[in-house]
Amino acid sequence: MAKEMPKTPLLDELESGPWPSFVTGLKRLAQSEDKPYASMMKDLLGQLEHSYETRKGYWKGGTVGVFGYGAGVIPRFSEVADKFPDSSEFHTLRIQPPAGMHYTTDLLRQMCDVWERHGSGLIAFHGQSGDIMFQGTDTEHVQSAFDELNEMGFDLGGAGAGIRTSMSCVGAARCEQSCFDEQKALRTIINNTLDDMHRPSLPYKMKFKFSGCANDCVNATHRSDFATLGTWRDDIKIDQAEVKNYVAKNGRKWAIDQVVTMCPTNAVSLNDDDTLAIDNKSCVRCMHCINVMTKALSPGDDKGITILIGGKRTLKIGDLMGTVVVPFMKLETDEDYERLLEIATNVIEFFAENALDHERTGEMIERIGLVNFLEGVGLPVDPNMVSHPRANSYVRMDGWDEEAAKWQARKGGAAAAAE
Amino acid sequence: MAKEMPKTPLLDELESGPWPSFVTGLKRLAQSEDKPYASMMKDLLGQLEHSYETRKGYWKGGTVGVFGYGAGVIPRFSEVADKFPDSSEFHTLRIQPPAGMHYTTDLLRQMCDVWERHGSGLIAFHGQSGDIMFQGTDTEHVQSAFDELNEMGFDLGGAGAGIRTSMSCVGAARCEQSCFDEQKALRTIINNTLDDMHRPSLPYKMKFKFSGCANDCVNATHRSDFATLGTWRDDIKIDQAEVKNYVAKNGRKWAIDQVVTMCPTNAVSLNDDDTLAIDNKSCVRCMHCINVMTKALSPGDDKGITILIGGKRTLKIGDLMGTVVVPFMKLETDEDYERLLEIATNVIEFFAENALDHERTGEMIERIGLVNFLEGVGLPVDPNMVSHPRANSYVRMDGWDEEAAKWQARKGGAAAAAE
Amino acid sequence: MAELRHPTESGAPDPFPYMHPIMQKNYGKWAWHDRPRPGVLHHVAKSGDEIWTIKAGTQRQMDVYTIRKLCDIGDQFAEGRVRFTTRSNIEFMVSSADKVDALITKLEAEGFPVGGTGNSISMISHTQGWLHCDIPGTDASGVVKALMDELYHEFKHEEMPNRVKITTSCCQINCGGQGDIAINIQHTKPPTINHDLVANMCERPTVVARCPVAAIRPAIVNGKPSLEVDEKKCVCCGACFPPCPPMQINDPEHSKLAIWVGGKHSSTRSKPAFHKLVAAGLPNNAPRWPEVAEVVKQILAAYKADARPWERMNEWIDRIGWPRFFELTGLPFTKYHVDNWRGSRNSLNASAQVRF
Amino acid sequence: MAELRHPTESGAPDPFPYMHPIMQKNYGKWAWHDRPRPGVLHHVAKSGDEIWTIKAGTQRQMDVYTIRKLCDIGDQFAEGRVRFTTRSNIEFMVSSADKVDALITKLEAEGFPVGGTGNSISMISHTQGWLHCDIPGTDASGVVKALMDELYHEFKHEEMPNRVKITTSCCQINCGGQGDIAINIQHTKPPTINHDLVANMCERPTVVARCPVAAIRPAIVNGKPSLEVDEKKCVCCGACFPPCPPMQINDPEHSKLAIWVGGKHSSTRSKPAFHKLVAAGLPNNAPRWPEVAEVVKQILAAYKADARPWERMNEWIDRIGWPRFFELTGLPFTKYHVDNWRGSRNSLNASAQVRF
Ligand code: SRM
Ligand code: SRM
Ligand code: SRM
Ligand code: SRM
Ligand code: SF4
Ligand code: SF4
Ligand code: SF4
Ligand code: SF4
Ligand code: SF4
Ligand code: SF4
Ligand code: SF4
Ligand code: SF4
Repeated sequence: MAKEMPKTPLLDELESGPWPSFVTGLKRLAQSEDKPYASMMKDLLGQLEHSYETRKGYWKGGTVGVFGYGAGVIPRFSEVADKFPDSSEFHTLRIQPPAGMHYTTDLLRQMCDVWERHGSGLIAFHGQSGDIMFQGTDTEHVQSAFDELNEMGFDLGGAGAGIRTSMSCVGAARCEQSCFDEQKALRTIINNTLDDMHRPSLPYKMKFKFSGCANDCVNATHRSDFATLGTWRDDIKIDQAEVKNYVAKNGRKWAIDQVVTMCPTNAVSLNDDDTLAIDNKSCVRCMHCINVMTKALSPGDDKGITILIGGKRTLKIGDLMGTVVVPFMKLETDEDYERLLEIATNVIEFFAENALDHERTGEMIERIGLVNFLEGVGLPVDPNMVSHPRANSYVRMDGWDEEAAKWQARKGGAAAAAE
Repeated sequence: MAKEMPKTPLLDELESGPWPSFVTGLKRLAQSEDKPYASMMKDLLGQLEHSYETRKGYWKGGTVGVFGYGAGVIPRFSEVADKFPDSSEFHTLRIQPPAGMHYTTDLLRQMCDVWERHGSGLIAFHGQSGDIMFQGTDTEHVQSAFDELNEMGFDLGGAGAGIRTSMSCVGAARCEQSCFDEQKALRTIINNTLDDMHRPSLPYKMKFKFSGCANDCVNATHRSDFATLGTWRDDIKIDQAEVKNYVAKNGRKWAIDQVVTMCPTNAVSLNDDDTLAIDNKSCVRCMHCINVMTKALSPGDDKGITILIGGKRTLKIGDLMGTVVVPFMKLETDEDYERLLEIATNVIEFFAENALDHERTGEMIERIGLVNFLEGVGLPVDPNMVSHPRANSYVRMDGWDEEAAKWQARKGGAAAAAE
Repeated sequence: MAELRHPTESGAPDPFPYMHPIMQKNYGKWAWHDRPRPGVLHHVAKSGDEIWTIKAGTQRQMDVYTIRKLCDIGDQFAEGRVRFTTRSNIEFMVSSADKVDALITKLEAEGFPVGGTGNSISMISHTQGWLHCDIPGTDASGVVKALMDELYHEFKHEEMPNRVKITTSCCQINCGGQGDIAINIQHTKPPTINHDLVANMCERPTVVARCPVAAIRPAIVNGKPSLEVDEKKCVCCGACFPPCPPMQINDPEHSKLAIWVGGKHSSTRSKPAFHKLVAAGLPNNAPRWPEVAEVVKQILAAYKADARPWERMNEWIDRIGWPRFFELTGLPFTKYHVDNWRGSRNSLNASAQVRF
Repeated sequence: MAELRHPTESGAPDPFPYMHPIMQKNYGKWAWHDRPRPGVLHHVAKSGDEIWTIKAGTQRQMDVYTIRKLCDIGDQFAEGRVRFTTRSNIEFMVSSADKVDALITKLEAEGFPVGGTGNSISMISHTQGWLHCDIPGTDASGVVKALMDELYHEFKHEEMPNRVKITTSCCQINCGGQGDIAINIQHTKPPTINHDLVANMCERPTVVARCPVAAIRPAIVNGKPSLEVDEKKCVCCGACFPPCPPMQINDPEHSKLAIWVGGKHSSTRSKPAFHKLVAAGLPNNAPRWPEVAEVVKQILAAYKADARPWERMNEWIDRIGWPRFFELTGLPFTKYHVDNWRGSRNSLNASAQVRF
């Protein structure tokens, strides 16, 4: 006869209230007596209730993987298997989603079927790094689950000291603010560096994220080592007729309070005829005015990307935002994409060779200095990389003239190039 | 017969041009054949020309002082005395001016007479720390010059590892922005800590500066260890009739561009009837709007001071601005001034006991942390001391409840106090 | 056992096969969008094509039954294509306006709140907690469920000054990242070391190297090689725990919750910002963490009442100032708020600009 | 020799005996002020009393003849009371408007430029240099005289967007302090050590301790205790020179001049700011430093043409951005502009906000 449901008085309190309850979901799985995972989920509920009682976690790591891969599975062994034997193993497969996280209901159903056959029936869309997380199975089924998913065209994501699963915003698929082909950029870099994801041997984890504009809908600036964000070089496009409609509809005060005074660089002003004037030289492409007047304003035509390096969470020197290393580059032709991949691989190599153990790119740059990094990966300095030049004189500058000449040469070149 | 004038072809080039020429002045002194300093100034010109030729300085320090004092004289001995024997010694007396730098022509003439009898006839009004610098005399006349000046009611200023000569802005004497009695505050602190100026034995120099408002006309924030700046707690005073006059005279655009949008916290807005509305809760007492509309706006009535600690120049960790340690205190009654002196002496003592050799207050605070400093001198923490709370979790907070209670108690107290 | 299958290292899949046809057709050619109502986006392409997106909340960790239910809804009321957002909300795309209402009614009927768009409070980005992680001080999904129950109205309405992004994390590592409001574990006592296990379980040099304040020293404890912690230095961050589980940092009593505000990722208007400590010492009170919910609601109420349109949490506070923030929220300001970590100089008020 | 006199340690003198009577009477009771013309301030007291202040430039280091001349002018054309300002300008105070013009005419006739008020370029705050200091890399008074000759018009007129505060310093210690424009010595080669003198002249531990980058090691050089410098580490700051003159840092060739912009002390509008490096490698070209004057004028021209009223140098640049600053001034941007000193992280552009 079927194993008993554990008593979960504390978890039960999480079934009340309007928000969808994961506890109810876990119980449904635990009560699917006809399914292989029912008893595993009963014990999982038991262990979770035990955690709620004692306010402690009871999982420990280990080594579990699939053939040919050094990462992508998060192994979990229970420290209280004696009490909850059927969930003594509860490993997670990290699977990379279609870039932009698009699904057909059909695909989702197939994934459910796979995970009912080989796992717990518990799936998370998505982890904070963007993986589909198939949560809960034993060592044996890790391989069989993967095989089926892999047959469907899906691959393991990242874990450990390697390249991680990446994210790109919905972007070009459904957003007028998109300044480049996010999913293509993601797949260009990630799918050409899979060896560093599947057989991790970098000093520490490395993340790539892709947002189509400065709104940064995938948190690339802070949450990735290599952030690619969309921007543009020419002027913001203005449909003055639509501007007038906005002002007519919402009033001048609205326009002043919500657009003009909100511009970080005072670059927007409202003309007396209710049209907008934008000082594009001062504009920092922050997106605000465009966000407010979606119908009247839009990014320019000369679109491209800005690359930031070094974003990460807090270990061990405190949080870091990425900082600009490529203020602008076009991303249209095949050559452009090759160049992007080249920059990415240069950064990965430099990171592999120069970072200390368990040091992220941001910490490495903090330690060696931005200029050494730039020279290492072959990128030229630019004032867009700093919020201000140095405020201290502690620097040896006997190479001043040579460096000044480089700048003049580049400017001359740029002037020439810009036909 | 009189010593010859040195050839000074390079210095001569500094006699052309419209700005008053110090070279012409030096020559006048060198040519005052009837004066004791003529030959000294001839050689001084010679040495200076020599510096211009070789682009090197030729003075070295030493120890020269006046009876009873350990500082206040900057001794200078020439390294090229063989070439220029008569200016082999060229010491400077630092003399404290009347607070606010007020003079009668009569006083200035007396000072000139003294310095013709005992020195070079060269006087600087003033040094960057605010001293009158009597520049150029020999060891013997340092004492006699001091004696005469001291008889006139003047005293040596600071040098070395002690309290330095102080500065206060013109303030209350001629400025409507003044929020406290700058010269009284200066004299209260400086004249009660003279021992630390005249017989310096602190870890390093220590400077006090006093500005009557946030315009900071004596650069207190950056250029003093202990900066006292005027501010107010109540609302900015507005004469709306005068506001209207300004707007009538200069136009609304002027008011918006030069006042409203220039407020750092968006606290000013222009009403439709051409009067101003100020959100005093958001106002940071920056003075801008008041500076622009001197006739219409002025600081509130509930005036007082803000104290900042730690401003200094660049050695050896980089420039530091002072940071707020007392957001507001009244400075009216004798008790208020006693309290100010008490805070100053507490800071001096803490500095004396806790700073490393050649370490300024700002460097000390950087090393030990602001909170340890505050606790050491007995000042309570306040959110006005930070531009933002900590952004990292690297802190042990097991005393949270006690600290929270302190705050609540103080707030309760404050609420009670504010009748 | 059969011979091992060779994997196809296919990486990130091409999204086009799964993408809604209208989105495929107009890829990169969108003109503008608006929000007809909370939970609904309306995007118009340069071609004139239109698409409506209906967004609903999920529990993120979903059982197959829930997923299949969403699929049924997607097939009956939408067009068989969905997305999951950065914040684990589900999006249904439809090609005509008149499909919107029925879809919303169905979703709500099945218990999926429709909202999370524009200036609402969206789903809380969160982590693993007791359900799966090996180092959690608290749970993740439970905290989020409890909080979202409280914030339900704000998810379904767009009444905030701007988007509100909330995150929670079950240890100080903080996988949830920065947020307008972030709720994170904050340990208040140094780890207690299980000396018997260190020798076999931990690479001591690695652990020593992980400590941000160099508080860990190798030591011999009752004969065995182990570690010792300088409790004066230790900032109780827990960074030594992942590489060395015997350094027990989690404690039912002393692992508290702290609340941070003003984190921001976008470069919109203000530059990206890190969240700042505002409250700590809150009890890890499973299963519903009422004390945490209380503080979060206090902060949201002040922000909702006082901020101007488009001001994110950090921008609102920059304008009114921290003294006023603590006044409006009634939260205490303590010495712990004053940073003493490296570079803390930059967080001090180096000016005469003060607020009263 | 006579017995030594005992000093009266009187400290800072009471200013009232020297203060203009109208200022004494209305002390702390002023109502408002305006500027009738450049160089003239008009302050009105609450009592209705008025005072006019006429401000003129001096060479700061003055000979007694110059001082007496100013006194004569003060007696004949003013009321015998003067002030010297923070920037070594002299102020004459008069009690009626009709004394103003004659006083101005006389001052100009005697070669004292009237101006330095409001949004003009005031006197350059400067230091000692070759005239008196023991460690200068260049002169002070000479640099200032040469520059003020060039900026004469701007001193006498109020044509700048806001006050312009310029400073110069004759070594990297920089006694001149922060400025909208700061002109400082910047050494470009490590000190050359005169080993024979170190032993007798320098306390070696003190010198070693002064180095900000720990580049100095005690060493035995040809038998004598001396010091050696790690030239890889040395940032050529010259901090070791004051405590140890044998560490010759000053060099006619390699001690260059650097130019910094955007320093600000006031808390007015923007918070106080440090000046930032913009140009370096300029020759120490006595007696008139033309290359320095050139760059200073380039910067001032761009600021004058492009900044909005009341924008100080730093505020103007914050608005237009550094890329545009380098474009408008035509100055090169190099790797040296990118900070690598402690805390330099805070100077990097940690956002997607870029300018083109
Ligand atoms: C699963 C996930 C949370 C979630 O439920 O969504 C997660 C879970 C863990 N993270 Fe994370 N992190 C997850 C996204 C993040 C993010 C967010 C992001 O990627 O955008 C961050 C912040 C960004 C960053 O990379 O800094 C993040 C910062 C960390 C860190 C701190 C890294 C640092 O440099 O400060 C660690 C600790 C470490 O790496 O040593 C960490 C470590 C971990 C470990 C492996 C704990 C450990 O060391 O054993 C957790 C495994 C839990 C488990 O049992 O699965 N996790 N972690 C996320 C990954 C799911 C996925 O693959 O999609
Ligand atoms: C004379 C004066 C420049 C002038 O011509 O005006 C001056 C001259 C010297 N300063 Fe200064 N400083 C002078 C105001 C300043 C200021 C400005 C101020 O006080 O507002 C500063 C910046 C603020 C500060 O205190 O940081 C200043 C920061 C320094 C420093 C760097 C201190 C630091 O912590 O970074 C030094 C070096 C030292 O103290 O070791 C220094 C050292 C010196 C020495 C003593 C050089 C030395 O170590 O031998 C110079 C003596 C020159 C001489 O022959 O008289 N001087 N010095 C100023 C004092 C005149 C007076 O008493 O009124
Ligand atoms: C669907 C999603 C992207 C995706 O690929 O999944 C998305 C989609 C859009 N975002 Fe976003 N953002 C999404 C996550 C984010 C994030 C990241 C996050 O939530 O963790 C951010 C950065 C948050 C931060 O700064 O910490 C983000 C910052 C923005 C902003 C800038 C907000 C600001 O003022 O700072 C805009 C602009 C706006 O609000 O008009 C924006 C605007 C938009 C627009 C209006 C873009 C467009 O024209 O379509 C989209 C509709 C949003 C809506 O539902 O109202 N989106 N957006 C993400 C939905 C998350 C959710 O379900 O709540
Ligand atoms: C006389 C003097 C004070 C003294 O005790 O000697 C003084 C006097 C006044 N200052 Fe000042 N400031 C004086 C040095 C300063 C300094 C320090 C310095 O020059 O080294 C500063 C800080 C500079 C900085 O930020 O680096 C200073 C920053 C201000 C400001 C703020 C400017 C700003 O917008 O940042 C104001 C407000 C204004 O301009 O209306 C101000 C305003 C004034 C007013 C209008 C105050 C008043 O109502 O009387 C005075 C008339 C100034 C004029 O001549 O136009 N004063 N003022 C100083 C004259 C120096 C000179 O001869 O040029
Ligand atoms: S980041 Fe920009 S392009 Fe991408 S979804 Fe957000 S707003 Fe659209
Ligand atoms: S995009 Fe941002 S910076 Fe540019 S004009 Fe609009 S609001 Fe201003
Ligand atoms: S600091 Fe303020 S009070 Fe003092 S002189 Fe300047 S403006 Fe007047
Ligand atoms: S004083 Fe400054 S902060 Fe206050 S209202 Fe005026 S401009 Fe704004
Ligand atoms: S925040 Fe900490 S406990 Fe939670 S999932 Fe991430 S690593 Fe695990
Ligand atoms: S808890 Fe953090 S600070 Fe304490 S010993 Fe462990 S790593 Fe070091
Ligand atoms: S700046 Fe340097 S050289 Fe010039 S006076 Fe100051 S200490 Fe001497
Ligand atoms: S010049 Fe500066 S960096 Fe070089 S040795 Fe001397 S003190 Fe050190």
